[in-house]
Amino acid sequence: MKKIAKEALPMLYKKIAEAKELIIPVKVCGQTNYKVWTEDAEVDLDTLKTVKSAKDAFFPQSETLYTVKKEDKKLHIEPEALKNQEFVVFGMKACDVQGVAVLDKVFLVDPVDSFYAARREHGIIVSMACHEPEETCFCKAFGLDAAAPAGDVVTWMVGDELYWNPVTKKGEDLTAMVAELLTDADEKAVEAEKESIKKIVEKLPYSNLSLEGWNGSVLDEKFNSPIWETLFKPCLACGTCTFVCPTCQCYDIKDYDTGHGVQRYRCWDSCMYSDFTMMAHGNNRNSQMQRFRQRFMHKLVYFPANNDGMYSCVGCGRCVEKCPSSLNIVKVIKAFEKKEEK
Amino acid sequence: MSINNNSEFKPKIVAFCCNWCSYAGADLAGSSRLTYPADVKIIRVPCSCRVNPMFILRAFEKGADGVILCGCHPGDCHYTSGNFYARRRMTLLFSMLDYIGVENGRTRVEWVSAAEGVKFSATMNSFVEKIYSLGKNVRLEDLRCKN
Amino acid sequence: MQRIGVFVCHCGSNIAATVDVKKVVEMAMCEPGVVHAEDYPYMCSEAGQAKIQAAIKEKNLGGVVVCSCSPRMHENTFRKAAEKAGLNPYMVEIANIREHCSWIHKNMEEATEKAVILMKAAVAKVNLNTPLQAGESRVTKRALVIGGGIAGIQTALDIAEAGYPVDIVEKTPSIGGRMSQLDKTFPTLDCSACILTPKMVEANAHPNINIYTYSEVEKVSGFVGDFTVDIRKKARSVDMSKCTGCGVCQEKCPNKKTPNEFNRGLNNRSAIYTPFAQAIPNVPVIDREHCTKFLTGKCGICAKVCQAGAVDYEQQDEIITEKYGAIVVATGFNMINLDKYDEYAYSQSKDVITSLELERIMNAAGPTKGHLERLSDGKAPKEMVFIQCVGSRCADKRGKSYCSKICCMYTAKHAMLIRDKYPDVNVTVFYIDVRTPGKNFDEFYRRAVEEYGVNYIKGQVGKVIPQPDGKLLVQGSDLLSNKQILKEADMVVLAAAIEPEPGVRNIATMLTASIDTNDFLTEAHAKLRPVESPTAGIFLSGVCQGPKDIPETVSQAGAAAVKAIGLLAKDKLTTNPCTAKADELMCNGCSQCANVCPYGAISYETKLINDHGVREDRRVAVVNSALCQGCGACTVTCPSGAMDLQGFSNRQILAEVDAICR
Amino acid sequence: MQELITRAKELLADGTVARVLGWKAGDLEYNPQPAFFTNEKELEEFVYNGFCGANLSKYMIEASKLEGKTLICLKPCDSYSFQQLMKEHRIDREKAYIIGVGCKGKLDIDRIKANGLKGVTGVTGAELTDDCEELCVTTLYGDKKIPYADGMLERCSVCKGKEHMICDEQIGESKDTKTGERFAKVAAVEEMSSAEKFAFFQKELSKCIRCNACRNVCPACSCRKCVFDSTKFDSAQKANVDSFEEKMFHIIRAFHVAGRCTDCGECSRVCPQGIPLHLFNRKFIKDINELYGEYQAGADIEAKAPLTSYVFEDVEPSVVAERSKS
Repeated sequence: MKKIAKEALPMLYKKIAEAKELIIPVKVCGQTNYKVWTEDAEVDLDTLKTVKSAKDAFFPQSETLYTVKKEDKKLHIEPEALKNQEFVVFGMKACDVQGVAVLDKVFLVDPVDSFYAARREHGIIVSMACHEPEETCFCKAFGLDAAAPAGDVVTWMVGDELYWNPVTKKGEDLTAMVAELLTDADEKAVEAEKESIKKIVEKLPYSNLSLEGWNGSVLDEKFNSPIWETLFKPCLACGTCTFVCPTCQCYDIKDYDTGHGVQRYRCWDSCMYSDFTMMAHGNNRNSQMQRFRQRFMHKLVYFPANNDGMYSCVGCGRCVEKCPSSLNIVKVIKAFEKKEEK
Repeated sequence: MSINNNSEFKPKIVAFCCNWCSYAGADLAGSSRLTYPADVKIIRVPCSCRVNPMFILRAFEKGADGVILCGCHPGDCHYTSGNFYARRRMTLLFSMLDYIGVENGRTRVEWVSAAEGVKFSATMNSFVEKIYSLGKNVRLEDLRCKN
Repeated sequence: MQRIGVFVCHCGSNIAATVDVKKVVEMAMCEPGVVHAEDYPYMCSEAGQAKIQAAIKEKNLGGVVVCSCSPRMHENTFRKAAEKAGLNPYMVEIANIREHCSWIHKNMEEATEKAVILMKAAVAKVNLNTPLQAGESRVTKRALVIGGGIAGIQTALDIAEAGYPVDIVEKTPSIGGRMSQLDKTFPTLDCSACILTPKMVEANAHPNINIYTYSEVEKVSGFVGDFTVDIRKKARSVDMSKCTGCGVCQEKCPNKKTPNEFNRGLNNRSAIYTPFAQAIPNVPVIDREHCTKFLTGKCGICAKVCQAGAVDYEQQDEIITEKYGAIVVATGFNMINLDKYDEYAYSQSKDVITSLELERIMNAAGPTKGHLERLSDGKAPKEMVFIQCVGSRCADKRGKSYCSKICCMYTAKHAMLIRDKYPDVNVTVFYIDVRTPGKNFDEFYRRAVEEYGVNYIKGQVGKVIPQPDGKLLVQGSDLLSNKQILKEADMVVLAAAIEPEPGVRNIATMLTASIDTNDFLTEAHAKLRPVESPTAGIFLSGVCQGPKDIPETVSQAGAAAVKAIGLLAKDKLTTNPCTAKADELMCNGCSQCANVCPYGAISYETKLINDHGVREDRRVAVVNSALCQGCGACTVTCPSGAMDLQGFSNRQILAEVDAICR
Repeated sequence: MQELITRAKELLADGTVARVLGWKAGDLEYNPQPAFFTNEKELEEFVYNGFCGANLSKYMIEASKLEGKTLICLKPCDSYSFQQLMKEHRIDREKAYIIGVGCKGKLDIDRIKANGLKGVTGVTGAELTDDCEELCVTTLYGDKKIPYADGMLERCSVCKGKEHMICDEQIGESKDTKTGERFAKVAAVEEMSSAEKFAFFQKELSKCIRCNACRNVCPACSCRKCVFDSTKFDSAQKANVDSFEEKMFHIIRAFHVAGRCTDCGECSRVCPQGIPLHLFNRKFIKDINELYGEYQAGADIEAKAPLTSYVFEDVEPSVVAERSKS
């Protein structure tokens, strides 16, 4: 266990950034999101939840796949280079780290997504325990420990000190690189912090959310439930929930006409959108109820059915905070719970 | 008219001209051999009211440095009132562009009749001159168009 | 993607001298979709068109781009050529590389680069063109002539003779126009009234002609072949069906203090009046602004003296709505206001007059019964000075930039007539140039100088100063001898510029006919379509199009009539297929498009829509393509883009934008 | 609130309406959601308090297609949107029974949290029957009292007024919440230099994640197919690219609703990134007011909309350069 004074953190950022790209929560116009660190960036580790998750670091919202350039009648295809430099994502919470684990199940299985794989290979996760969990958090329901996230390096902010614990080879290497800024520390303070976090987690309103009845075997029953018909009604069909979600992984591939060629890029798509998976014949899910159902069925039924019971929700609670209509996965789970009680 | 051409900057300028007045005015400028810089490219539309703000923004997105819309003089619209709608739309659009920090000289509306070849040429000369003074449009161009 | 052919015209050297046409061809072959490109010296020639047709057939072209002159010149030529080869005519686009390129740029490299871009834009557009079918609309076989001067009368007579009904709308109480005010006409010196009145009578008597005098066009809607016009028949206060034209009312009218418009205000008339003796119709009008009965409620003498009981103080304006297939504008001209030319003392001295006033003075029915005399003291003048180009050919904003065209000749006429009738009067004419291009015109002018001894001085007059003794001191210069000239005159006649009748602007707006900066109506083509407005179905007759004299006016009036007859002879017209169209699946039914449509072409229907399997009743916009003129106002108002304009679709214009900004 | 529920039950019972469109209590104090209620039992969950900011008028588009009337609860500001939608034939007045509900200002949980509050588990003082002067916020990390106005949505501080433009009956009292000038921020931006303006919007819009929440919540954005989703216009957009595309989306969106936007403020309320999107709409409203005369969309169903009308004497577009401070 190492530690560094909170006030020395800027030096740490700078040190890391000298060698690697550093992606860290940065506040811009009042909102905190993961961004590439620059000297003048307003780093914000106090905000528990960034608006968007850290997903962008590994699976950016938009990325170019290749570029076609036109010269006379000839076309030249230039593939986009894969990530080949190491980078550090600093401050990821337990839920976001788990979000990456969910994405791995999608993008690292055959056929492997080379863009994602390259980022995973070169990405170093410096995670951070949740000092003050919030009322919208429910990671406990998915078996996560907000006090002890996974990652290459795990950190805890305790008082004026950041405690630093490398847990993987990547983490060790990073630690060695910044060793001069770190001092040795015992685990006492961290243990106390963990206890304190756990106590708060117990008090969270959603901590006891039960996922009973949600697994791969209930497909037909859940799919055909009449509850969806009323549940979806307030849904505006925007993509907020999907875009702030650490695990949503659907994307669309589009071409941008640059005037002298085409940039083929992919960008996040949302199953809430009316043109999601639009086919020549129209849409295979042509009502908002169907689209709404799809999102939750995928997170809580289809995904676990195909991934040894792993849910593709990590309980970060961003959708709880951000849905314009105050709909969210918790309400969906509770609605079924209530119905089943009856 | 001479334009200070010492820089490499060759502006891209889109001129939307209504078929009945301004396009004919441009034709008259041509047949009268009234020159204006080749940077101006004309797109023929039936009426100034056909010009969607989207077209103008798209031009900027794709790298235009200036966009000018020419139509019949107010009251002389071939379709009676098209240019009145265009006038309100463009006023609001230009105001918005100014508001978000686009230099207001990059957009212009001029009324040019079929008989005003001289005015057409003079308008284009002065507009191009203005665009040269403003330089490259860097605030609206889509960065992807640069590669 | 279409299979596109690109055809680059040299236009002799008009294009080829500044644009490297081979380069354009070469670059065209690199554009997506282009399977054929060639150049030719004259694409519009039969051989050129044959090349296009051959390529369409051989290469199975789906789209054609012609890089040539303005589409306003030859778009139709190439469309027809393509159609003959089996291609839909609306699959042809023109890149204007002449008027918009070769003629305005001098640098070959620059012009070529621009021509290539214009070609690319046209290729990008044609790629998105869709075949369009022109519709048909019916033709109302009736013409309207606005203006009852010699131009309007001649046009109406010619149309009527061809067998079509014609209505003349004249805003004054009588037809006849300016020509009725003239005394003699050049270059034959025959009496204006003697040649005009038979025409007036003929028009009045013609079974196909219907004359609305003291009437104005109030509203015009519709389009070529099917105009609907509201005509306001102003209250004459005299029942036309009862009046016998005896004239007693005018004699007895106690109010004779109203300036007589017909005599240019040089004398007065009664409040109930016919403008002149030969007026048609010979039915007086009560000038309500000056009539004692209308001003004070007392009087009513005219009603009392009218044997026929025709005077009707209660008469109201009447709106007549009529449908027409063609409209001819023959609104004529007026003299400019001389307020800005006070150096000539027009407002200061009664003896400074305009040429038109002189016409009235010389006329036997005029204010002086045809005697040439000074209006200030009634004395016969000895020295007369004519000043030319008052407000014409003016470089500054004060006057008109154009030549009024008729002044040189009428001044020669006046000079000659005066010298002929009053040999003791000296006549001096100050001129900038004497312009006499016309049959027997120069001969006429030379007679004035040589036979009648009119003194022509090349030079402008700076000032006319009224003297205490009533004479006028004319300060001028003789440019040929480079001398200042001071001349005492008894009368000064100003050849004031003519300008279009002020009401024409309003009429042009109603007709959606374009108008130039001087308020002359614009012709469809300055050389090739001089009597047609760019607005289909509107024709131009007389001075409303530009200054002209009587013979020219009459010939143009006939030409306009022929064009109108050509239109009326058709039973049906093909309509412009470039009309708006709403996509029912996207339409919100919000009515915004209908709110901006100038033609009322958009209506709403509730329809059962199948939107990818979702069936529901929706309110959707429906465009009546016969009414739609294709302006596109609706397309921009429609936020979803459900409303689009065929031939100028959103995607087509965006493709052009993209191609230009590339 | 009880009065509302009682009245809703009555209207359901006597068959006047087939359903009620209102707000349903959430599982947290501050997250009630828009909901349809079809029976007395469901109405037990009906709620109306300071957190019911959502404008329900857009839901009436779908409700207009249903059998029978829908009782819709409209706050004063929502009634403008309702009337504008009526004007555009998007909703059927005959299918709605409108209860105009009182309003004492609506709350924004993010603004409440911005008072240094984390882990909010309860908020009291936001009932319509409260005086709405002070909020008691309970959190996992201690309790705090804050002035009601410090938790309010920006739009309520520049409220258009508490009068309902349209309704069948009214329930509940309102309280004036206007403290600021509606166009103050727009005017402040107008004062900036061109470069400052650009930097300001560039920074704000760089946060945009193209979630379309602003568009989808907007009652004026009621297109069946948005031009930005449509393949027909060649303008479909999805990517969040940190360049012009974002601006294009927001400018065009604002332009499409210009003269129709009632300034209900929903776009700014729902933006997950807290972008002050109302600054676009208000700019157009301010310009329209200044150039073409005062116009409030949704206030008068007969009034001619500024972008579908004109007068001959309208200012020329060159007025923009003349007025510009930059």
